[in-house]
Amino acid sequence: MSAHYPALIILIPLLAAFLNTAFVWLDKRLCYPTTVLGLGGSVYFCIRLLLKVVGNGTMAYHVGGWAPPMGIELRVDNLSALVLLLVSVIAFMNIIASRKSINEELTFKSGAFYTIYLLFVTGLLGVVATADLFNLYVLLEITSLSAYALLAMGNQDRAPLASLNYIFLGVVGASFYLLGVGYLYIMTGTLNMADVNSLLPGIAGSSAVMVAFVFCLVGIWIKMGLFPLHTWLPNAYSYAPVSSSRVIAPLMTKVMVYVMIRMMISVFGLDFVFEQISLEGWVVALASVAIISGAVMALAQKDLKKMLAYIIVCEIGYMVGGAWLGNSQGMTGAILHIVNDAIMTFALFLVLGNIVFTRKKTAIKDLRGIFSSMPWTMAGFILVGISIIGVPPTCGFFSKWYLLLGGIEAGASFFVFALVLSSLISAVLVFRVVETAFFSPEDGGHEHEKAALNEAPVSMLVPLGLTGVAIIAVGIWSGYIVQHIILPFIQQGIS
Amino acid sequence: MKQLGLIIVIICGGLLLYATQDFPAWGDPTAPVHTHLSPHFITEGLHETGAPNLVTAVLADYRGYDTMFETVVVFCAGIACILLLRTFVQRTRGREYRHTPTGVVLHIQDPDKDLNNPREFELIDNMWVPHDLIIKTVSRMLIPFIQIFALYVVAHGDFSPGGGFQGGVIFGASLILLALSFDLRSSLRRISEKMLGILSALGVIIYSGIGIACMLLGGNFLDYGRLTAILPVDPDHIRAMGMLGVEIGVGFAVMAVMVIIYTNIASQGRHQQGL
Amino acid sequence: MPDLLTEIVNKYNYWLYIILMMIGLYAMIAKNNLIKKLVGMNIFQTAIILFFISMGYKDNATIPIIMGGHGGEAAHKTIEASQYINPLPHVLMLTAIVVSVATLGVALALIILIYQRYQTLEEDELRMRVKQK
Amino acid sequence: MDPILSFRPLLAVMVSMLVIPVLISSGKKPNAREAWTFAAGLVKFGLIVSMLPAVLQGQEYLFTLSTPFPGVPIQLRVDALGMLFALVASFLWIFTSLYSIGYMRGLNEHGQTRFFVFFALALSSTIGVAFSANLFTLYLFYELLSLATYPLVTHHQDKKSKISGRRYLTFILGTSIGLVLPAMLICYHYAGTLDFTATGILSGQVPTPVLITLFFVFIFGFAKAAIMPFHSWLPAAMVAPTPVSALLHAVAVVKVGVFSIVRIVTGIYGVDLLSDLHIGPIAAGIAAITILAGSLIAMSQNELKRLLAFSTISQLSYIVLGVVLLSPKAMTGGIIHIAMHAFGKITLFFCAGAIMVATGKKYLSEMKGIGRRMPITMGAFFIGALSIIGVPPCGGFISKWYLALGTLQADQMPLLIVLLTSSLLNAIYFIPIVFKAFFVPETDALFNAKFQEAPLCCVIPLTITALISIWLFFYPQPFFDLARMAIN
Amino acid sequence: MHWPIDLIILTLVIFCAIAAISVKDLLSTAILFGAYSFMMCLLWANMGAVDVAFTEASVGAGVSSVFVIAAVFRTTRRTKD
Repeated sequence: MSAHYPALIILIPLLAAFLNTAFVWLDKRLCYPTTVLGLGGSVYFCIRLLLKVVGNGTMAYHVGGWAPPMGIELRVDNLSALVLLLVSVIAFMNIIASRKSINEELTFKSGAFYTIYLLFVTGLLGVVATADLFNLYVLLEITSLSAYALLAMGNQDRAPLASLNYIFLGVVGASFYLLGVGYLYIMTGTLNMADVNSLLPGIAGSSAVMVAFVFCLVGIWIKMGLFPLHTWLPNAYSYAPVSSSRVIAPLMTKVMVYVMIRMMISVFGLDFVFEQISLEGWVVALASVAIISGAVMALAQKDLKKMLAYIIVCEIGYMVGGAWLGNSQGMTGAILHIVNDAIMTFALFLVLGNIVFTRKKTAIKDLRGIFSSMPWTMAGFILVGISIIGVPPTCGFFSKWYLLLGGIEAGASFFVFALVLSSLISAVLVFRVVETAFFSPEDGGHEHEKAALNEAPVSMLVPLGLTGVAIIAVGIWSGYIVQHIILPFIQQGIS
Repeated sequence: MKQLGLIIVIICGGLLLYATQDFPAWGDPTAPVHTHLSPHFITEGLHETGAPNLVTAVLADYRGYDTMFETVVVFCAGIACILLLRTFVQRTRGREYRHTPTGVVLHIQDPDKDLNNPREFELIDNMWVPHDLIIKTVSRMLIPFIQIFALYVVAHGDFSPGGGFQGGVIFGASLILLALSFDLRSSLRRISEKMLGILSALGVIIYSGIGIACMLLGGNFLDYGRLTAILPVDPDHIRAMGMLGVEIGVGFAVMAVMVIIYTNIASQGRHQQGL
Repeated sequence: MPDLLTEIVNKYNYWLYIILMMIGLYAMIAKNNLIKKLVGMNIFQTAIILFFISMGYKDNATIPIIMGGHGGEAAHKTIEASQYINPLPHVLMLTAIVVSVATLGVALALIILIYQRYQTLEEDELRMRVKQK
Repeated sequence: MDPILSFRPLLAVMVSMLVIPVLISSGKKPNAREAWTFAAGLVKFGLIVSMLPAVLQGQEYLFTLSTPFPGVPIQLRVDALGMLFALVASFLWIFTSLYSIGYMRGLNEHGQTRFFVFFALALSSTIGVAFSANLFTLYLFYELLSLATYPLVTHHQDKKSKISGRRYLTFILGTSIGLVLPAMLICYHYAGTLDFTATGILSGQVPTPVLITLFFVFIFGFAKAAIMPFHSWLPAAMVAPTPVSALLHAVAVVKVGVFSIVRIVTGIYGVDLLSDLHIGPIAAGIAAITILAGSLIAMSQNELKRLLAFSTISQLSYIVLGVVLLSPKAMTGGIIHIAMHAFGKITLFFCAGAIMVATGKKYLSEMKGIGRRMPITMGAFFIGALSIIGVPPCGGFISKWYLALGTLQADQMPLLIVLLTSSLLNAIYFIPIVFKAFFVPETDALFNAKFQEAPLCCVIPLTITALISIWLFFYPQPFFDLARMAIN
Repeated sequence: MHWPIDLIILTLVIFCAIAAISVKDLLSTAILFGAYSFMMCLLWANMGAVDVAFTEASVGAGVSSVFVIAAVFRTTRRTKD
């Protein structure tokens, strides 16, 4: 049984999606339970899988019984198990949180929405679990295709256009990745990651392999939204319905960062990345620019949604820079930040969802006095805020610590400066919102009588509360994650 | 914008051209592409899978996992089109119907009232185009053959070029031809939207179901070899049988999805009138 | 000079697919009409498919369908790897074609939505009307 | 001897944090709420005192929560220095909560529940800073304190408090993130640990220029110590309700800043390393400038609380001065001054608040002859003033005496002169207030002689604190012992 | 396969591609796009990729052209470039 976990985590939501589609026409009332069951099942198996992998090492699963490199292999090591758990849990909590808003926003299409949602999650899980370069491309396309649909559901004036831009850029990204895979295939003749990794030293120094690496990297960056290639991201995320952007924003970019790290460590190998093509100086500089510009652009926004979108752009810079610092501290920071930033972004969008659900308005100036009307939501917002600023003991601090340490160790002073600066700017961002929300609706004077309490429904507050707890807990016990999950993975990668 | 485009294009092209210098010569049998994996597929494929068409063998067996997700991509596109485009408009009051055999046009006031025999009538609205008899007749004659051919392509996929995907597309194309030559309503009357949706789901369910059946029979996912326990076939052809099964699934899904996409695009999701 | 010639003979279709791909990319970036962009996108993807197919080609080999494999008599005689073209790229590209048509469908759906909203497909006009709203 | 592993430090820190849910739930019933606050305060003080004897015998309590980074646990350790600070803070919290009942009800402020909740949170983090075993834990609670005090500073939620809240955060958060965090990282990068040890952790591993820059980055980075030019948040923070100014901005927050600097000097660098670097005098010079400037600006103030704020600024630098002089006597004096100044200054703030409650006056020019009306308050004010100036029989005298001796021990004559001058200045700006309060002719007194004090809840605490600051002159022994142990 | 055929078809393909993105009428774009796909399918058949050619013939030259034409009918033929 336990040998099948890597397949099961992907198959359960997939089957749920298919049944969902049938139920759309047979009996609509079954859609939501099916979705919840599918995601819950995948959460359960992800937990079991993580425990098993951390316990007794990497798990490989040969689909169709064909040993790699003939067949396709699913391979789950510490990192992938961690990211799998992250993806499934966030997807599950989001579907709990967003039932009400989905029923409100798209009444009769909710079944189709759940199907696409499940396919999106399936794609992400598959991307994380697979060990085959081309299979990764296919699953990436499933993810992107469902993401286009989910994002286009929102504000009918702007969302379709934003989503179409996303399609154009996303296709270019995916095709670049495919091109890179093609170059690798023509040089090595195989598609299995481990196999490629073992064959590459034979053809070291070949220009084709370097171009392959560059194209894979650029393709992933486009999908990720790294700074100069981020143009699709803010509009796509901010005009989408919250219930879909809430899962796409935290997961899509993080999983792409995961793919980048996977390419660097498991496919091309660190010594190839850092010795044969020494781009790290450029990439770290690019990441620093991404951090600063993301933070500054976030500062320029007047709408909460846009602000969050640019915060994401900024955070992407953290992870890319950390992964490219070229020392284990930086890599640890990047991987830890995948977890932390997914949690933080999810919490931010939960807050956003509550505000949209109750107030329907997200311009920052419309948030006056929201503190007294939605105390719990805003408490959550402050918690996430200080985590984004990077104040202990919230989780944001700890990954930032590793990133800064890596930067100091690598002597990348510009990167360190960018990190500190962005923390300061995000402090401004957070407290700008807090000031607007905390001080009285009409300027000046005490507000002696409290505004009417108008809080979001419990089904939206409970996930927020859980995420808040997670922010603290992951922060305080991040030592365990690093010691037992991340460092062993990095050791494998180096050796 | 144009300058930017040119610059990017030139940079990418330059990089790619620069990389081609290390490529093995075109068609060179000693290139790694031909020496690493493919010999095993070519020499062992027939014995291991029992499918002479190596492409189908690799597609449906060695890389069956890919193909499942390829089908899921199509499925996802179909659902996405429904999610994005489908809109339910309440029928306008005061509709005109043309009785096809006689050509009598009758006007109906009550929005909820239905015709007792809708097959002989066609709705005349702003999108209505008078139909050409020749096209109608020819396509009515063609469509059955196209569909037979589609079924052949599906069934014969592991011996000759073709397979579930091509067959499905061709079958869908026949239905699209129906919708083009007649109008959308008449094609939807033959195969309804509900039918299409359930078929698309059924196709992918067949595919993954076969895989899970293999799982339940103790093998890995999509390990067709295990099907011997439930299928009365000799072991060397069992994998071919499994492939046939998944090809049928693919065929269903693709056929349904092609029609879904066409109907939604062609009628802007209103499903009233085709082109 | 002769080695340049052999280089050309060996590589020309790689170069041509690169040109094709660049045409598509240029259309995606520089064209103003959404459907033109979409067609450019498809050209781009097909160019990549062409690249894979041409890397799978092998001199004096035939299509990857085992001759006489139907009746099963081929099962007895051994099969030479050099007789048949490499099937793997074909498989991959089947998937790629499917992906491209799926993307095309979704993109067209979005384009129709956009046209319903703004009555135009030209990007600059779209930008203008978005500003007006 | 090896430390005692126990939950007591954690409890001492968490008590006031654990009571927060209760406070929120009993928000509608003020009496229950304040009863809970008291209970928390007493329990906290009890826990801390219960650890006192063992600490006086030179033992240490230790509690480790988790280890986020190799070599850097989240750890609490109770040693002499922390004990001294924790004693003062938790003891004064009891009186402050009594006082704030009177104050908040007297002015029927809004959002009293929020006030008490964040007050409790601030106390928790103060004690956390006091008991931190390493720089990282200290930073953790330091930041927590900055955030917890923001709602208190901006309690009135009007434009003025908005602006000063902004300034408050800019200085406190800006410095701690922009200066302390990188400095701490560099320390960790070189030393691989951040524990406070008697010998310091940096000796022999860090190039000297880095050491020197780091030291000043730390000194200025802990902006809560209000060393110029990073002082201007403190006067701004005076828009807060008086209990906040009294406990937090005379005792908890500012002393946390100073305390952190003391930790840096004694725990991270170590006395020997600093004396080798010869940067003590420079730091002392900076402190001296702050002392004089603070006193001079204080003289020109008309609003009582702002005056007290500037006096606080200058008094804080006494402590810094004493510690960076590195001579045993001076350090003793500095550390005791934490306690002595606390009692004196809180009395003064209590008085200012009491006047505010009773008469609504906050400008000195409006307080002519107020002594006739509020003799007890002004009497206490007199005592507090004496203690700040450093005149027997008040606690302030002792610490200043030791500081003076310390300057001689470190033979820094000019600094001695600085100390004396500033005491003189203190006298110049405090005595006239008291004088005008009592001895103005009937004609130009603004108050009639009718005895009318602030509510009892306000008067009792300030009387007690005043008496204590006298009592400390005669029995400073426990603080002495703690300070001595803290030094060697 | 014969490389002259290959070369001719390649040039045709490139011609169709350029024409498809440069004509001033979207309907002609769609038709030229179908032609392009068909040329591509010939090319692949010529390279021995029968299955891919089959698929491209049914999908690229067939269904997807129909999709594009349908979309053009539902929107507009007008284009500025």
